Amino acid sequence: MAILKVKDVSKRFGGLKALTDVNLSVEENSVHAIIGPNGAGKSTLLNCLVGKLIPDTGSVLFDNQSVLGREPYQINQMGISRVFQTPEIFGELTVMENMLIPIFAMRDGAFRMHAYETIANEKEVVEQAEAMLEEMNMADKRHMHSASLSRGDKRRLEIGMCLSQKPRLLLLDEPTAGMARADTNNTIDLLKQIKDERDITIAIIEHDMHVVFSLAERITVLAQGTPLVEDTPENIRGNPKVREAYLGEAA
Amino acid sequence: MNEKPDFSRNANMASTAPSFLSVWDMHSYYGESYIVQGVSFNVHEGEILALLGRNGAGKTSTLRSIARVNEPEVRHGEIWLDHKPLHNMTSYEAAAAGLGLVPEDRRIIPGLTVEENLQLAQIAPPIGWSLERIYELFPRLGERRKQEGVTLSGGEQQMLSIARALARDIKVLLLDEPYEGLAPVIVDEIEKTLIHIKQQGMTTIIVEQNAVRALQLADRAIILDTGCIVFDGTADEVLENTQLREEYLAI
Amino acid sequence: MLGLNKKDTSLLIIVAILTLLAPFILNPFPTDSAMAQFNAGYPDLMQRFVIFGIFAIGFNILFGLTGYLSFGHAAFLGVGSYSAVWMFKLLSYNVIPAIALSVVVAGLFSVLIGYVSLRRSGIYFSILTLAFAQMSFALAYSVLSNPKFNLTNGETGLQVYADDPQILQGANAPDLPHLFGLPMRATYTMDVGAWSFDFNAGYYLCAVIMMVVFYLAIRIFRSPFGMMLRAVKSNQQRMNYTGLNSKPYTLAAFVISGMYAGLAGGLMAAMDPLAGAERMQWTASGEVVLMTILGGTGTLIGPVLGAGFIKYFENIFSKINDNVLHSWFAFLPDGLEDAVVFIIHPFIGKGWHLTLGILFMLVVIYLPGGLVEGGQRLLNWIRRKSVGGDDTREGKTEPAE
Amino acid sequence: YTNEPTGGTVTLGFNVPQTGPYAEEGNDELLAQQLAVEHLNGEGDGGCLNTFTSKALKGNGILGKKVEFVTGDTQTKSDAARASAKSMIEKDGAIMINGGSSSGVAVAVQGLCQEAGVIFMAGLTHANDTTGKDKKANGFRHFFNAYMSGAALAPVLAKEMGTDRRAYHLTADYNWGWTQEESIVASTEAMGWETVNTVKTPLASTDFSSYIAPILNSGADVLVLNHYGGNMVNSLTNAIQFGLLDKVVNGKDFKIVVPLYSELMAAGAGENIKGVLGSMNWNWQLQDEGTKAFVKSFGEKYGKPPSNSAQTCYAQVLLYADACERAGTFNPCGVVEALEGFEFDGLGNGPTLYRADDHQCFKDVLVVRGNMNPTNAYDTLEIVEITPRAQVEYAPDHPMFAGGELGKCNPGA
Amino acid sequence: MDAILLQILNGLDKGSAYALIALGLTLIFGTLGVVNFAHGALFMIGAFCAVTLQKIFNLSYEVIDETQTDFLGNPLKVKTPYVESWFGPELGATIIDWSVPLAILFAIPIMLMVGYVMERGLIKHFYKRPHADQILVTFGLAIVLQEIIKYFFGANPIQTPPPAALSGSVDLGVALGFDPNAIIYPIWRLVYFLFAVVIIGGVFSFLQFTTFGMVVRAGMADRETVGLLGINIDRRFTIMFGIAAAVAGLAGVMYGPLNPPNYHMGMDFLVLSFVVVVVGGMGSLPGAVLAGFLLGILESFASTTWATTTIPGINQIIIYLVAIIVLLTRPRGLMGRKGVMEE
Ligand SMILES: Nc1ncnc2c1ncn2[C@@H]1O[C@H](COP(=O)(O)OP(=O)(O)OP(=O)(O)O)[C@@H](O)[C@H]1O
Ligand SMILES: Nc1ncnc2c1ncn2[C@@H]1O[C@H](COP(=O)(O)OP(=O)(O)OP(=O)(O)O)[C@@H](O)[C@H]1O
Ligand SMILES: [Mg+2]
Ligand SMILES: [Mg+2]
Repeated sequence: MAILKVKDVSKRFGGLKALTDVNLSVEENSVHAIIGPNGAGKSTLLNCLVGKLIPDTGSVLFDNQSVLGREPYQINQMGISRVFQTPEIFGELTVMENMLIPIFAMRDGAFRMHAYETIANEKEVVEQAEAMLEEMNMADKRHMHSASLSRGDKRRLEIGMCLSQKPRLLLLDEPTAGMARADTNNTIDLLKQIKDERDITIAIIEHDMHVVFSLAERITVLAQGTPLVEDTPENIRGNPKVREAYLGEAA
Repeated sequence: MNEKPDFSRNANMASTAPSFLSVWDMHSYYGESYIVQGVSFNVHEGEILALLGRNGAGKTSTLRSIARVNEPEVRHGEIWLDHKPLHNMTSYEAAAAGLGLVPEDRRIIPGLTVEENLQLAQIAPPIGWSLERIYELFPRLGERRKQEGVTLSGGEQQMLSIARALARDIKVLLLDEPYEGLAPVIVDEIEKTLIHIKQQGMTTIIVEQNAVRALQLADRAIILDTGCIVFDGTADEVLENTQLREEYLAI
Repeated sequence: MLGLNKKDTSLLIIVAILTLLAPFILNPFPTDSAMAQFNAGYPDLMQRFVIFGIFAIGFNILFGLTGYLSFGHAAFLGVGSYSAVWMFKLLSYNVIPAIALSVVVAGLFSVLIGYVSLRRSGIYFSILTLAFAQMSFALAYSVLSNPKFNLTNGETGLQVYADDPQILQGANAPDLPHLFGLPMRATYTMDVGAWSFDFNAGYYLCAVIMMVVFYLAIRIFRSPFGMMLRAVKSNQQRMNYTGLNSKPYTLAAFVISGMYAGLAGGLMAAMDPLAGAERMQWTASGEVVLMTILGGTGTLIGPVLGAGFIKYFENIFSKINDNVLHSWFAFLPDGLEDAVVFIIHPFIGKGWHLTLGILFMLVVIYLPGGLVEGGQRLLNWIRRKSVGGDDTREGKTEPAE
Repeated sequence: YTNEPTGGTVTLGFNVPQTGPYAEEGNDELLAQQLAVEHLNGEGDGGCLNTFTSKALKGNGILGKKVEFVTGDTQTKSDAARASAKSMIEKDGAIMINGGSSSGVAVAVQGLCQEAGVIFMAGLTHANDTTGKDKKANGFRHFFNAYMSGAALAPVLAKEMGTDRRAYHLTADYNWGWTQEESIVASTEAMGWETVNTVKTPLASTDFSSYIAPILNSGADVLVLNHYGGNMVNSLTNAIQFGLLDKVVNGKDFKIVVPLYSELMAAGAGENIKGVLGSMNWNWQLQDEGTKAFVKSFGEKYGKPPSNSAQTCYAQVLLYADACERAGTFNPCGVVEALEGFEFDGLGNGPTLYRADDHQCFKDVLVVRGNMNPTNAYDTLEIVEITPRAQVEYAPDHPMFAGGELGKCNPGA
Repeated sequence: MDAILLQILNGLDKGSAYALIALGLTLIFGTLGVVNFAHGALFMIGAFCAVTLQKIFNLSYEVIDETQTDFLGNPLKVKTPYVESWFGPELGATIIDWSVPLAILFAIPIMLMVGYVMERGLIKHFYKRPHADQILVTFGLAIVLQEIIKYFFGANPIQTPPPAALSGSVDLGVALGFDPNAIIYPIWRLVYFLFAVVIIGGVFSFLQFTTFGMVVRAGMADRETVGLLGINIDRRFTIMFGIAAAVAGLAGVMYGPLNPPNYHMGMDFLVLSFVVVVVGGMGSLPGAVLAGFLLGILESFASTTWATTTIPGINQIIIYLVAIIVLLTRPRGLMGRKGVMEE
């Protein structure tokens, strides 16, 4: 069953048509990759899914409910988490606190006035955060201010934050860019693992074909704001149009 | 540490050719955090040097130290470019002396259009490529010249960042993860450009997580680990040495 | 203790000891000595220290945690004062209902202003709050004090008149603010040798309230809620995409700090039953901003220190006049005495602004973290001296919270 | 009673604006008060001690105790003024508070002194309320008030401008402004003037052009500026800029009236006050003995003539001291009793009465005009008329002063 | 009709003052990103440049005149300004008369220097510090400057009259066909308006027709990157600050004849000028100027009898009311740039 259905979505920026009549559906518990040249509209599409942008036309259904017109936090509460192309973390907070916040958000909802409680007393939240840090290989950095992390570490932290929310749909915008090869591989493994364990759906944008081909079950190629093809990885790799427009030697 | 083979035999120090850029015993700090811990290397004119290492190894910090920005602060060491002491300079003096940095987070200036971002690079002499030539290499930027720089797609921003460095007549190009977020075909394009400008005598230091690609391009390679050089040799040596690759690059 | 970790507990205990012993600590000089000018241990100033401390603690919950810089918090203080005095006029001189009402009214008022102002962020938010506060000030100063509808009594300030209803005022209750019969003005003076110490009922009421709200502030700082507020400051975008609605968080912080301001205003009126419109002017809002920054934004104790610092200068330095100077330097030969007085003269008395201005600059230039950082540096220095100087690594400045 | 002096000294508290727009005024008050202390302690030339009709003061302090003083900064804000008064009372043991430069502050501090049980002598405060609805038993006002300004000005205005005039009022939008407007409107209308318009201007205004501009079109031929301090300096300057005084309206020369003048404002307004009428509590150019003695004393010490607020504060210190001597105690209730209904002369302005009903002082009021040809920096104003006291008196229950109760004197603890 | 025109005219000169101050402030606050609470003080110092020059011209020697007496009855010292004895009484008097316009020449170098010293000595260290720190340090500086002026010139306002030729008023109404006395307008206010237009035009063209403005804006957004492009941004910031100080100072010099300068005139304008800048939109010069004139005119209208009787007290709150409405309907003020000071 398709958990995410994008129908006829278009988006213009002034004179520029960033998206034209995009149709896409993502199957539940699958990994769906979106690839395409720079400026094809991939990030724009993602922005339409999480409420950062409102498409000019079309509809977006998540679990058969429309996400359009909802605030980003409401969409997140529906079960969509997103990793940004440039890491978005709480720079002035420590790594540990960064990890706690999404877990609180998942447990307590969009707002809760827990002003008289102490973080240390929230044992289970702290434990979950610890576990996630372990999983992301960042436990030793838990007291660092996250702004002073190196770039790859910031990205790993952000992924961890999203994963800790146990979303039903995880949107990843170039999650492994700038990540060391070893960690890229770890991340691939982690994503595979949680997808299986936690019954999660993943939509991923990536230029690193190694990542795309190791993870994706289906791939949509976007070019100039419209889907060019949608197919299995093998077929995409073999598609001459895609090779020429996008893959180049990497294929 | 003991079991690790000693790769840092520093071939180039022994070399007789006069080095163009040389870094000698450089130590840099972020506040009290000691990050670059005594790095020394030489680069010859017209050479491409790959600077590799894990996340948080100190690659960015090394490049930034050479570019003389305020953070990290170089507390000890010397940096010479073409007989000029960079270590006594501020960042704009270093830039005037012929250094160009393409920072990892792209640093497109908000509030300025694409074209203004490029014009900005041509205010202080020496002036390099003309805007026409830049738009020829990156037609996408030409199409978007009136758009605000920060609204570009991730890959387009990366192009702009590289273009901005080329718009100045520099002698040494410092590239911090230039391929990140770029479509494979574009990466091919940029690679060609790098080879092209190398032939015209440009000296380049490239930091890249996609180590294989970087090594194919580079003449020499340095591997950093926790702020120290653990290997300094030719690019081919790294490609051939599986132990080294597994240990530090996981490839 | 009380759900606080060790560090916070000791901070709270230190603050408690300092406030309770303030009459001693602030009066270190014998009453008749030349240095007695520097004594600050008289009821009015001690009350001001804690009341402005409360104001600044509350302000810091908004500004220190969320980074939203309100330039209109004095409006809540003013509203608090007005409500308290109205309570005195209508009900009785008992301070409890007055203080309670001032907190409630300031809270409601801040819901209103906060809801609108928080639709913008950054400097736009600051200017919105400033505009609301300046409007409140203008209304209080003139429009709402016209003879037909006199809510504020304008420039003079709202006060209690003999013909006010005071329906609950008991026949033999004191004719000035009191706590169930204990007048706020009541002061016990203890003379010990050349020293004299004042123990004032009003001060102790304020002090106890301050300790309670200080404790609450610690709880807020350490709570998940406090963390969320810091997250608002750090990255609202990320917050929204993490499923958190930042609006109610900031509004809650705004209202809490508005209620602190209202409480401070109510206490001011309780100590001195007059509510003046100048309390709402932008300079008053600016003052609490300065107090907070001066003490150390985002630190727990900083705002209280900043408040004390500014109030001390306002009340002590402004009162040093040339006569006092001459009496200090009387031991010098005449010519020299005059010269010294001449040099110091511009900085004291009517020149106290100058001294304050210079100190603002010095503190912010040399102690970027405010007075708290100064204290920390001093502590580290002492510690290093005593240990022998090999724990520099430990002395690394941590963010003080 | 509060702060009963036990040693060989008695401390007075001088609470004046030392910062903010009225700092200059406050400074003058402070100088005069210091002078008064000197004279009380028998230093200097004795000033008005020699001319004062009450001879209780001997130049040996008050009741044999040497007079000392402490100073505070009111900042011309009610809150700050009360804070500094409190600190003088609580910390320094001041037994009376003297001085100030605005009605808001005067009322606020007066209320405080009533509660704390010390005597308050008001300084410069011109609003009717100070001895009207906000009067207090512990407080006294030597200064005149808005009602008196109106009563003194009206006949002179009638004489100089005729009784067929149309007045336009610009009024500072706060309590003092309103009472002054009310008083002037009442007294000018009583003599036949018509009030065309009364416009309130925000206290914070620095530029009055938009209020001045419509005046010529309104049919008015007199502009009354119910402004004080910086407001008055600017509104008058603006009015001159617009050339109002050069105009002829309704066949008459356009005139400007500033009901409350002070020397410092006159200096600030410079050339612009030439020929403009107003009223004053006192002026150094008066020729009575008390004035001459004080001006001489002050002028020789400080090199400039005193302002009328300085004179007020000086006189008040002497009056307070004298009352203590006569009462034989510092007890505020004794002082109040000694001052109530006290009649004296020799402190300037001729015979003077401190009325018991409201603690307002009654004496001659001056009508002055901006000097057309000043010969030095200090004779910016010339005295047009010394309005006799009888003409400015009013019944204690006059409607402009109604409400409020004097209450009982409070000796404090 | 004439009443409306009159209030527009009145608004224009009030607006010129707001616009000029806001213009200077926007260069520092909107462009350099420094919350400069000392900007009002710069305006005030400008005005006191005129006062100082006037005092210098009036420096006199004293001759004792036995025929006249001073207030204590001593012989009067008659003062004659040196300028009059050097240049002859007529030219000397003219020089004194024209001291305000002449003060422009006097103020430019002084203000540039004040700006230079202030930026190099203090502000430079605060570009990267939080706004709160900037507020504290510039507020401290403002107090210090203010107190210094007060120490030397006193708290009382000091008249700086315009030259006789430019004082008085003209009847614009007659020229436009209205009744006499319908639209009277002081000459100096016209001068002030024209002066403001010239200064605004000058600053605009400097920033618009050169890359200077762009570089400074870029430098504010990201100093480091601009430095990496070989640009000495510090120097440009200093120049920018100097210009801003000069603009503020000149606004002050010319303002003196409208309302006599006093030491706290800067603070009186400070809050208002921040409001103007923000309503105009952060980082936008045209925005600041537009908002300055707009608020000036609205304030004039709000002070008409008609307005104050319709809504009592509207003249007290109009500026803030407009600010609130603008900021709520237009997120970034009238013409604000995205991202400038929104965090
Ligand atoms: N706010 C905006 N205003 C104008 N144009 C925009 C805006 N945001 C995006 N664009 C343009 O829309 C196009 C699509 O952008 P988008 O970020 O979706 O590309 P992308 O597929 O994610 O590319 P990349 O792989 O390089 O990140 C780009 O050409 C970009 O310049
Ligand atoms: N501003 C900072 N303050 C303190 N520490 C920092 C700061 N920036 C980076 N660091 C630390 O310096 C170390 C080296 O960082 P650097 O950015 O140079 O690594 P890198 O090799 O470029 O890594 P990456 O591949 O992830 O970009 C890391 O441990 C990082 O946490
Ligand atoms: Mg993208
Ligand atoms: Mg890096």
